[in-house]
Amino acid sequence: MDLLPFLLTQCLNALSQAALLFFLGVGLTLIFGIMRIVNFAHGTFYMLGAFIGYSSARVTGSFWAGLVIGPLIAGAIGAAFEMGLLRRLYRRDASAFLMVTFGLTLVLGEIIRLIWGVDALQLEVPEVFSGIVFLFDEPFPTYRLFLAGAGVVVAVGIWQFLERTRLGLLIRATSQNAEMVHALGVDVNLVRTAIFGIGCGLAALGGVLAAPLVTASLGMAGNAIIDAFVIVIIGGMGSFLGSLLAAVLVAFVQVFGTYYFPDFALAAMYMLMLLVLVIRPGGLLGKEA
Amino acid sequence: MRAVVCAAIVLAIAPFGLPLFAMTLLTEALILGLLAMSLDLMVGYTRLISFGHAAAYGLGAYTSGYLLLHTSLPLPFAVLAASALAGAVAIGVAWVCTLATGISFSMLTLAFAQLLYAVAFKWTSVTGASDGLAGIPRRAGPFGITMFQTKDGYYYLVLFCLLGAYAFCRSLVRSPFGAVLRGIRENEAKTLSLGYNTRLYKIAVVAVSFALGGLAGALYSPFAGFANTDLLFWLFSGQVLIMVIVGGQGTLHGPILGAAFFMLLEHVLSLYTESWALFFGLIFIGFVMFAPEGIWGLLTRRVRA
Amino acid sequence: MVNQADILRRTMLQAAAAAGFATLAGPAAAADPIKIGIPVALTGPLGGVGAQMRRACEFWAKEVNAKGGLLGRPVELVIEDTAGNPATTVRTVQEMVERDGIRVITAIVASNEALATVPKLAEWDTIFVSGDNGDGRLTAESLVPNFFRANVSGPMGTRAVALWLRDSPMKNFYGLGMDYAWGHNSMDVFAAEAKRAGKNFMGAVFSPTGTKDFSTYITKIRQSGAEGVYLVLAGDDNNAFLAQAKQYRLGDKVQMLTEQVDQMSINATGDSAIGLIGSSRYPFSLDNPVNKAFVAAWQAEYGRPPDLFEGDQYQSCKVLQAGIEKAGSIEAAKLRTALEGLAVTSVKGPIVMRACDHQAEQPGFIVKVVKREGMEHPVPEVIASYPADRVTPPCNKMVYDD
Amino acid sequence: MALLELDGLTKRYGGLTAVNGVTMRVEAGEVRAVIGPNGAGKTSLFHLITGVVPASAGDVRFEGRSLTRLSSYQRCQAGLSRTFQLTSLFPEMTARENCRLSAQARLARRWQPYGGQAVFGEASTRGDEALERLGLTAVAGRPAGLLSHGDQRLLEVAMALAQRPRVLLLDEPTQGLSVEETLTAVETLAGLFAGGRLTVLLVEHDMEVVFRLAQKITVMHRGSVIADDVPSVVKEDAAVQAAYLGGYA
Repeated sequence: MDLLPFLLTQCLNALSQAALLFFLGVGLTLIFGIMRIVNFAHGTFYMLGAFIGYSSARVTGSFWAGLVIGPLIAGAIGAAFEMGLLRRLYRRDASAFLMVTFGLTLVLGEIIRLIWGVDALQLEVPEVFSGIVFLFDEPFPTYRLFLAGAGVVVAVGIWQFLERTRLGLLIRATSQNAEMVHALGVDVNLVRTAIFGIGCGLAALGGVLAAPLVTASLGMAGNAIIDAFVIVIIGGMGSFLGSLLAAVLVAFVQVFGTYYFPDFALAAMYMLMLLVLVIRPGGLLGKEA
Repeated sequence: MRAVVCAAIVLAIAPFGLPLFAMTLLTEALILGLLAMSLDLMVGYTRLISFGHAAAYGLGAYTSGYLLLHTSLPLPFAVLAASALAGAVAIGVAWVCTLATGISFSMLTLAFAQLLYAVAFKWTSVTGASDGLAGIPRRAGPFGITMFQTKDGYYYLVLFCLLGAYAFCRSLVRSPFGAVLRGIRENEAKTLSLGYNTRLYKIAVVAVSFALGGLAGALYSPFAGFANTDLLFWLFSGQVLIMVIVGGQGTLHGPILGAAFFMLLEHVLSLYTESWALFFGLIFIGFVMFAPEGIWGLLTRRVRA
Repeated sequence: MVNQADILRRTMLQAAAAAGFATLAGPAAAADPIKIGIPVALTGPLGGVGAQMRRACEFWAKEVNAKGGLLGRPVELVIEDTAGNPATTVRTVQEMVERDGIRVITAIVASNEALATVPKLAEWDTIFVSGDNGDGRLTAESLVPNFFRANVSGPMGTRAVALWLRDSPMKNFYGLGMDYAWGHNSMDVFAAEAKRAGKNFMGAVFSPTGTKDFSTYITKIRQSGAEGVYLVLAGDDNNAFLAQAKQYRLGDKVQMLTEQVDQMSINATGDSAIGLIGSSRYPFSLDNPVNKAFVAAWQAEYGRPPDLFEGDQYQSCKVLQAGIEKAGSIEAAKLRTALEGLAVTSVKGPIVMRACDHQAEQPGFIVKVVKREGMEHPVPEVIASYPADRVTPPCNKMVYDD
Repeated sequence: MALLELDGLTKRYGGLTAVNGVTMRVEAGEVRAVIGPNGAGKTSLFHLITGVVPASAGDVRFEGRSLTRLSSYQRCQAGLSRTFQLTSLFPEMTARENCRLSAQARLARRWQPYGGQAVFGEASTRGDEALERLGLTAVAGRPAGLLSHGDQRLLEVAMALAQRPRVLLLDEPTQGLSVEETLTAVETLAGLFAGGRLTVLLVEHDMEVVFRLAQKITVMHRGSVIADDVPSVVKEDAAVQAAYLGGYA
């Protein structure tokens, strides 16, 4: 393989991977930024998305239905969880959230196992994107191009949502000063419910999109949550742009690191995280030091 | 204090009343209790929330396992050496991690523990990589002491270490040093401005915490005969943290109870149902909602009422 | 799995024996069940494999009990979840031994669980008959007297692939393995075998367990210019690789070979697995009377043919059964002697548990994944088989002499 | 030689100069106030003296020894004890424990990891003495977080005092107090300073307080010192009046 097609292929690989990491990280970072909650169950919502996506696609025969239904259901469950349980805990310290979301991880994981069983399930790539394109004679799956594109679209969408909509404004304001927003007569609880639901929905969206690459399986959650943490930590907790930056950075380090130093594939991500934290304890774009 | 003495006596006579398998569980519960208590020094007394305490346990477990497999060191010395190594490594780790505070500190500890996990996965000659170290013996000695090779003997070794560590921690948190830790917990900036080199105190408490956590790990590997990368995994760090919180942080004995509760509950549930995780999770959520002060808080509230 | 009544009954039996009625209580003693420990991973990433192994054990126990039990005693399985965690496995078995008095175990899923467990077998005075554990060392450097392997080992699977390669026109090979003891061992065996067959082994790369993005590994395989790639992947990693390899059309240029082909991963990856060639520890289509009876009974019970881990675990149960019958006891010393050199006519035909390293000598099969009319998923089809003496390694070894 | 000497002390944040070449001499036993309008650089000056932020230029000398290279806790160990503009206490500890922990910082065995009766005993004696001098003995057993705001401000002074400092630095001790609380606090502080044994550097907003307590006044404006003299002279200074006092006159 010549250098040019090699570089192009690897960069596109990295971008498609960055998109998946971004979906995973951005929800977690939004939730943290607004609610100061480390949502342990984030990976489980990602997994839930993949399984619901699988079933919806099977029932309706369309991947796209799964892509819509998965995040909606996961988001609704997340919102219900926030309303039912988390809302009673805001006066308590952070450890309460850690425990309650840890509990949710176990419960949700087991429910998924009871519903879908232990075997991995395959979600087919949608027909439109099942083909390949040739980059200087090297085949490249169009689905990966779609992933990278979806990453850009979602990133722009979230950015516009935060900048342009009233809810987005409230979310940004709440992350600055929840009491002030409350004093202005806004129902802060509603903002929190919305953001928790949106965060979980984004994780599920990532899950549905990742399923054709990795299959829907019970191992997804554990892997995903640590990736999500790494993205959020490197990017800076609560920073939307940070998570985008971190996702791209981690994806490139992984793709090129794995190529040149395969023995360090596992350690690379953690070394990067350590390096970033030592230089900037709050993460790349984080506010806290 | 009287309750502690009573508990110690009950634990000391436990081997005479409990069946074999219960002793196995109890031994492991005490080892985890020691680990959770060591973390309480950081979390409960200094508000240094570590997401990487598995590193201490894993370091201790691997070191004592390695020493017992590859050297002729007697068991108690191997365990002590492992504990000392964990404490020494912690000084370096803490030196870096204390550059940050709050959630960033937590994240740095997580990063370190995961890096150690990755190293354990690659350093085959020492850690056995994915296989871990198996067949770790409980070597006799020194002076021909064979007591620790028996099940009950080993239990007493664990109990001795736990009680010793408890007495040590109790004295530590009530000492002038402990008063400074409490100051750091409540208001670190003020403590610094009073003229305390808070970073040094934090490094010291992390080192002590790791040495005791390492002691727990060092006791675990000869007990199970086994050590692997799961002991270093972030999930385990999270579980230990939860044991501390469930038990009641900042009490020392609370986390010991929390660890025993966590382990025994998981074990008992998994005996009765394959869906143990479901009930385990529900019980946790129930705990947070209805018993925010932890098991110890729940117990003392009952007593007071 | 223990209930009050059970404990009560046991206590009464002990009381009866203590009172000197032991000889009179013959029928009661005969009804005392033979307990077999099943410390199996039911949750976690290995849960799928564990579910198969448990199913096979339950099927076997039901079959045995329907025919009046073993040594006239019913078989009782004590099943506990290990979640695939070696530390939990050791604790679980220890408890089975101490609480239930168990002296025989089987159905541990992962090799690292088995490697953690075997050093303790002597202390527990317990026999462990493996039904899945593939690590070559279990019957070589890590062999202990109380361990027996009735299943096909990793090196044996690789060997079968290598034997098939000798007759293939492909020359250049590359390897992708899980960064795991099993991955490295099997890759070593493959490299040695490939060289012996006059093939060119161009090197291998290892991916950490839990790898989700295989694009870089696929790039590396493609760049190597090899005609065949040998895969030593399992579980989620295997599924992810196959799905992504298909998306990159890797199969168009490179023949994918793998140490083991099972239906479960084929189901998970669908058409992505088509064309895959690899060894199978147990293909259900084997044509012999024992297997035909087994498949028919299985089909009647579960409405589908048995999968690889089900067949191999069932064979282990049959070996264990024959051993217990021959020994007339489950006492470790007697059972060990009985198992050594034991010959059984199994679902894979006649097999022998050889005495020197406790590895069951058995044939190896090469299958290719194909699409069949009327089947929802692609299925493996046997394209070659090799006799036991060519597939089983020399005693206490993981590599082959010829 | 003055006890505390500032020499051309400067702090720049990017383009902004918060403290601009401040030179000042504080003699032993002197009560000195630093005043100035908002943003004059008073609190920044405090941070520079106590080492919370590093100086861009200039030097701080204490008993002739340069403190520039010492970090904040080391400067405190050298004998500079301070209070904060926003009350900073240990809210869950009692007032007595607050003072004890503060006093402990000056004892040689403050870090002792076992026992400690001797350390605690000595620290308690010093702490209780400080509480007594600020009239807080009655509330000594209450958690600091539950004290009235006025008592909290005084407790912080007591904590600094318990360290038996060579120089006491008070950052707006009456900040946020009601008129009555301020009166009480000022009288308490005046009584405390009366013996002339303490050296005090005080940042204060409230002119009444300054003229009641201080023997010398340094006036800052936009980071620079514009006057430095006894209260009666400062009051008459034209530049000061223009910059600051005008509003009050």
